[in-house]
Amino acid sequence: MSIWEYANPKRFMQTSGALLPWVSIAAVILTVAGLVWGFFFTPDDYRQGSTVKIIYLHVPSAMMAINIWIMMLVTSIIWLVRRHHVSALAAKAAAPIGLTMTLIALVTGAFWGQPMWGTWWAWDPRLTAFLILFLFYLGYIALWEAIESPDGAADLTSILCIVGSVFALLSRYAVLFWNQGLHQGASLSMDKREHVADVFWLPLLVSIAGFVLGFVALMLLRTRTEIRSRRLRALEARERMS
Amino acid sequence: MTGKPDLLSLNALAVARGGVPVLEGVSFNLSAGDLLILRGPNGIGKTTLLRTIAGLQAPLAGRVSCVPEAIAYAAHADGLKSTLTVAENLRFWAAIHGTAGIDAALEGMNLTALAGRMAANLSAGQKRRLGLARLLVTGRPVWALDEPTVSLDRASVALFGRAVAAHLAQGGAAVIATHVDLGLDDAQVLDLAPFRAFSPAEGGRSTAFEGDFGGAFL
Amino acid sequence: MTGKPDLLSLNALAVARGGVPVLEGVSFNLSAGDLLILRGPNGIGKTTLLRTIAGLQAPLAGRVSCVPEAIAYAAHADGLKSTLTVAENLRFWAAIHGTAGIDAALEGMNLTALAGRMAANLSAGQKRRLGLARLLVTGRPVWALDEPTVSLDRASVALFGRAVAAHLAQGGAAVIATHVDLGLDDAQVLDLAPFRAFSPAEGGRSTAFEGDFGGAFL
Amino acid sequence: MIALLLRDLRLSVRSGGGFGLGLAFFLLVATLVPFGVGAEAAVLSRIASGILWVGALLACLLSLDRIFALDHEDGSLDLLATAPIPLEGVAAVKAAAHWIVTGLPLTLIAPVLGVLLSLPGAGYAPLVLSLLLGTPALSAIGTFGAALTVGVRRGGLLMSLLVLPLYVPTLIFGAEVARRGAAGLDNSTALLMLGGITAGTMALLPFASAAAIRAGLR
Amino acid sequence: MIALLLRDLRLSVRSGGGFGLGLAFFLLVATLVPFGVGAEAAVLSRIASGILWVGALLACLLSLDRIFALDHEDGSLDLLATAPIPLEGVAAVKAAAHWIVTGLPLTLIAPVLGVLLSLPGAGYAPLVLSLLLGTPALSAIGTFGAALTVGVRRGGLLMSLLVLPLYVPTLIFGAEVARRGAAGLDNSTALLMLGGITAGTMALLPFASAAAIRAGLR
Amino acid sequence: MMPELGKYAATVLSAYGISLVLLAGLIAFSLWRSVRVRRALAEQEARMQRHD
Ligand code: HEM
Ligand SMILES: Nc1ncnc2c1ncn2[C@@H]1O[C@H](COP(=O)(O)OP(=O)(O)OP(=O)(O)O)[C@@H](O)[C@H]1O
Ligand SMILES: Nc1ncnc2c1ncn2[C@@H]1O[C@H](COP(=O)(O)OP(=O)(O)OP(=O)(O)O)[C@@H](O)[C@H]1O
Ligand SMILES: [Mg+2]
Ligand SMILES: [Mg+2]
Repeated sequence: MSIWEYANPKRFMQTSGALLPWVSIAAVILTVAGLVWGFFFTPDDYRQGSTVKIIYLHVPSAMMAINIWIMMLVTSIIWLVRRHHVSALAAKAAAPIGLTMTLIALVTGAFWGQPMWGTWWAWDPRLTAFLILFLFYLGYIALWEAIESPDGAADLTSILCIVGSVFALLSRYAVLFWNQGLHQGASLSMDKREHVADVFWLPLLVSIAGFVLGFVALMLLRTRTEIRSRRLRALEARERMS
Repeated sequence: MTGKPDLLSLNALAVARGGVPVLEGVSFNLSAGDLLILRGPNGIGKTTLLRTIAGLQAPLAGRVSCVPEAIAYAAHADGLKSTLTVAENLRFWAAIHGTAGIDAALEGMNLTALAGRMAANLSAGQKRRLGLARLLVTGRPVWALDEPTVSLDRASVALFGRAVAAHLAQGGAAVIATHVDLGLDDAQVLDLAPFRAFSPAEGGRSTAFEGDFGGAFL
Repeated sequence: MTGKPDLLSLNALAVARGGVPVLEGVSFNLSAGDLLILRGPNGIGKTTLLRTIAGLQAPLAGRVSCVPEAIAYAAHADGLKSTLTVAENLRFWAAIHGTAGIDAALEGMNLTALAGRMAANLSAGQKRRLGLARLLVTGRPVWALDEPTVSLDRASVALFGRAVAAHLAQGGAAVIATHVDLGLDDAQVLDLAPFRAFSPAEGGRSTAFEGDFGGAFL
Repeated sequence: MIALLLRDLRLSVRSGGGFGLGLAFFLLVATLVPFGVGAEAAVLSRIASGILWVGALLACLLSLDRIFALDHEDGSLDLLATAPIPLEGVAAVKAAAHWIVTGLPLTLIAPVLGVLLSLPGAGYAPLVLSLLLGTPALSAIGTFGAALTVGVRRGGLLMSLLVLPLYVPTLIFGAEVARRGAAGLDNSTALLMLGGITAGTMALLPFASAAAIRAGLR
Repeated sequence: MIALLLRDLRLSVRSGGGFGLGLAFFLLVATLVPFGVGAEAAVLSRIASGILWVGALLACLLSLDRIFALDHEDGSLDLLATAPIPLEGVAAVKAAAHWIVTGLPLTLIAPVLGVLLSLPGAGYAPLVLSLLLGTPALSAIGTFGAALTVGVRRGGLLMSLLVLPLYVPTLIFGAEVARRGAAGLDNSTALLMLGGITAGTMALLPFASAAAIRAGLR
Repeated sequence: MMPELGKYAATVLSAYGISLVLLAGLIAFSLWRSVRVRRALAEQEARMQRHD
């Protein structure tokens, strides 16, 4: 059986319906475990004090914010090439989750920045690129809302998502030339692993896993809702015709 | 419809508007000299069908086959620029379609006297005549017209009828959606009512979500 | 038209559109129970006349006299908000006019089943019915209607006819511009063609600049 | 009148355009400026309150065309003009609805954008105060501008031109209040002037707006 | 294609909106900012080039909705989509026409506004150079945004929201070129990036725009 | 039970607070919409069943 079978709405509804409870339970357990572990059972950092606890929210949400956009890019391309409706609806369902993740990362980063850098906000390359990503999410969601015909909206938002990805990447690297940053480099990559001590690292991993699963669970739920609402619209239109 | 090659042929076409199928199973062929009148109550899907023929939207199922770039489409809206004169409007479309002069078209639609007038200062009927004159400068063989005689007076309807007849005589073809009688004799008439798309429950086609889950997702 | 007081009377009215006089010398009186049908070719000035009666534009000459706030006007456009439901739309106009319930109006225009539907999701005919239902919640005695039956099907036209008849029976009056037959028996018909404004050269009235000025500025 | 206010608020929530987009524009202006002038906190904090005022003004400006244009297009404005509420009241309500949908959210979000522009700590209170006091004037003036250009095709940019000069006094005093406040100077004169402008425009401009609408409907 | 370009230019001159109003907006932004941030020459000259870039960007932004909206409303866009020129070509021509009508005049008038904002002497050449190089990218990106929102009711503010993030890289490098130039620093990296962005958007975005128009016409 | 957060208590707690509120809001909204759409669909299907 090809993977495209899952693009069949009925099939998707069956599979996702079976999967959803388990994924949700796992997501809740992991997220709660990661956050509780991080918040209650880790020591303070010698330099950052207790603010280091923000890492368990900030890093997973920032990672998810970027990954969700990439996932939307993939599903948008699938829609444009193979015209599988579930794919387009999954992108639509994911966007508000991405927006929330972006907001969480922005807020936690700002709260962290205040004690660490002495400012809530700085025009640092990474922060700047992230703000632009936030704006892209807003525009993407607004475009979905603005267009009445569902397939037309799927087409146009997919095109926006692809063009937006190019610009999101561009602004991510473009701002590197712009001025120097305050923000941490990639401290999670394997070769620089020593940057974050193990005591912080393990609960962080759990928390990241929780966020990933939480995203999957929410996405399944929301995609199911989108499929239902799509069917509802079709039925209403049909009723109107007869 | 025999012997002569088809200029346009529809094969079991199904079309949708706003995601809802409106017509299905529409088939016909047009060859040189053929005229087809589309009829049917408001909302049956005439405009949708013509837009599909013109290539502005994709069919839900079935095929439209014609020589590429053979179709000249005229919609409810005329596509006129109100700050350009009649001649400027026509000359623009002639340039876009790479055809020569606009004089024959002006003549044919009785617009010569108005050539220098701004389109904004035309009456509704004169605007419509200008919209139809545009067809003459496209130089395309198949006309797909959506209610072309709206707001035309009697004399202009006759003028339009003669223009269609001349086009057919020169080896063209036309498919025209209209509610009124155009006074064209040898036209075939296609009533679209029998082609209304049924809901899946009634055995009709399902939209976007195809196949065995069609019932579940329409 | 005798005995009963006039609800609306026009006295040698002249009206202009875009600065050009279109009709002049129009006079009539309407009292309770009167229905007047305005006829005339496109562009003669029916819409302009009705807008003047509704007080939306000033007459060029002559007078419109009626009880203040007696006129309910319905134009080509329905003034519906597509993101509000049928009931919300009607309730808004009822609140503006300070009238009580909307149930009778919903009933009268056969909209009860659609009360919770967004106006955007109505068909053209249903939209028009909602626009006409608005007249019922204004509670005003004189209806000035501009082609009210556009896009209505046969049954709805009859429904509308009954609504007008009921309005007249309750002591109201109506002036209706239309091209079609409404099936209302005791209507007087006024053809506007004889009232077309002449150009000053033909001895007609001059526009904005009156008197000896007029000739110089036309 | 309450009904009208509620309807306008409901419409702008439903249409998904009112609230969100005005705010979004304000956010965008505030984010673009650091890209333009560079990210040095010293420079930014010096110009922050002025830029926020200019941004709020532009965000107001761009949402003005919704005030009357939608009602004009679908015919509601004609019907409101013939309804038993004074047109002055309509204009005042429209201005109030615009302020609730645009000015108020702008005022509330301004402190957040202050952070982006490194506004000094002492600047937040005067900024919010000045916006709270000044944005009603922007809405009242804007409603007047919108009323002047009702019915003008593509009146948007024309309206900007008409409205911007009228906005200048409000901007001068509003920004002055915010700037002197941020610098810890006495700003009571500017505050008085700002309050005076707001009170004056709110009291008088609805009459001018109503007159403009009446003229525009002709 | 040449015919299309000429028509678009002629239309924007005739309609009296194209040239004048975009420029006027730029002028107004440049004059409002001193009111907002106060008139000290030291502060102004520091932010002059950045503000001018932001102003040019906003002026571009506000004229974007004319690119396709007018053609969509009157039906020309449907006809262009069925005409024998590729839609990619149409998008490219539209972007070019927008640049000639908006970007070019903005570039030319920028030095004058530089005087108003006390731009230092060394800043003029880099400002004009950066605008000349950057505004074509603004037009190309803007055409894409306009294509995305063709047919969306009141798409104006939505389009701003979509386009502004896309404008950010152009703004960053454009303003960087102007600012570093004014400060006498080396700006060749930024200049290269700006050129790259312009070349890239001009080469690729017409394809995206054409795809968006096709999807929007459905 | 509560860990000693020192002088950054307010910072850390508000960061956690706002984030959890945002997450809860997203989840609540998704669930609410899911329930609503599910119910509307069921109603619609029931209605159309009756008509057919
Ligand atoms: C508003 C301010 C901030 C924003 C918008 C922000 C945004 C981001 C982003 C986008 C990432 C990258 C995630 C990824 O690439 O997967 C990230 C990671 C991170 N941030 Fe922040 N951040 C902010 C403030 C801070 C502050 C103040 C600190 C600490 C002092 C901080 C510490 C970190 C760390 C340690 C990482 C993980 C780095 C990695 O492994 O890639 N952030 N943040
Ligand atoms: N933009 C739209 N979105 C959703 N449905 C639409 C839209 N436009 C039309 N429809 C619906 O699609 C159906 C077909 O419409 P179409 O315009 O093709 O009818 P038509 O036969 O041309 O009617 P008319 O004689 O009034 O021109 C109608 O039932 C109509 O309600
Ligand atoms: N906005 C306008 N500016 C200038 N002239 C106009 C305008 N609108 C209409 N006219 C002209 O005024 C005259 C009267 O128009 P009006 O709309 O009153 O006609 P009508 O009798 O209602 O026609 P119809 O039957 O088509 O509705 C017409 O000749 C028309 O060309
Ligand atoms: Mg049609
Ligand atoms: Mg009329």
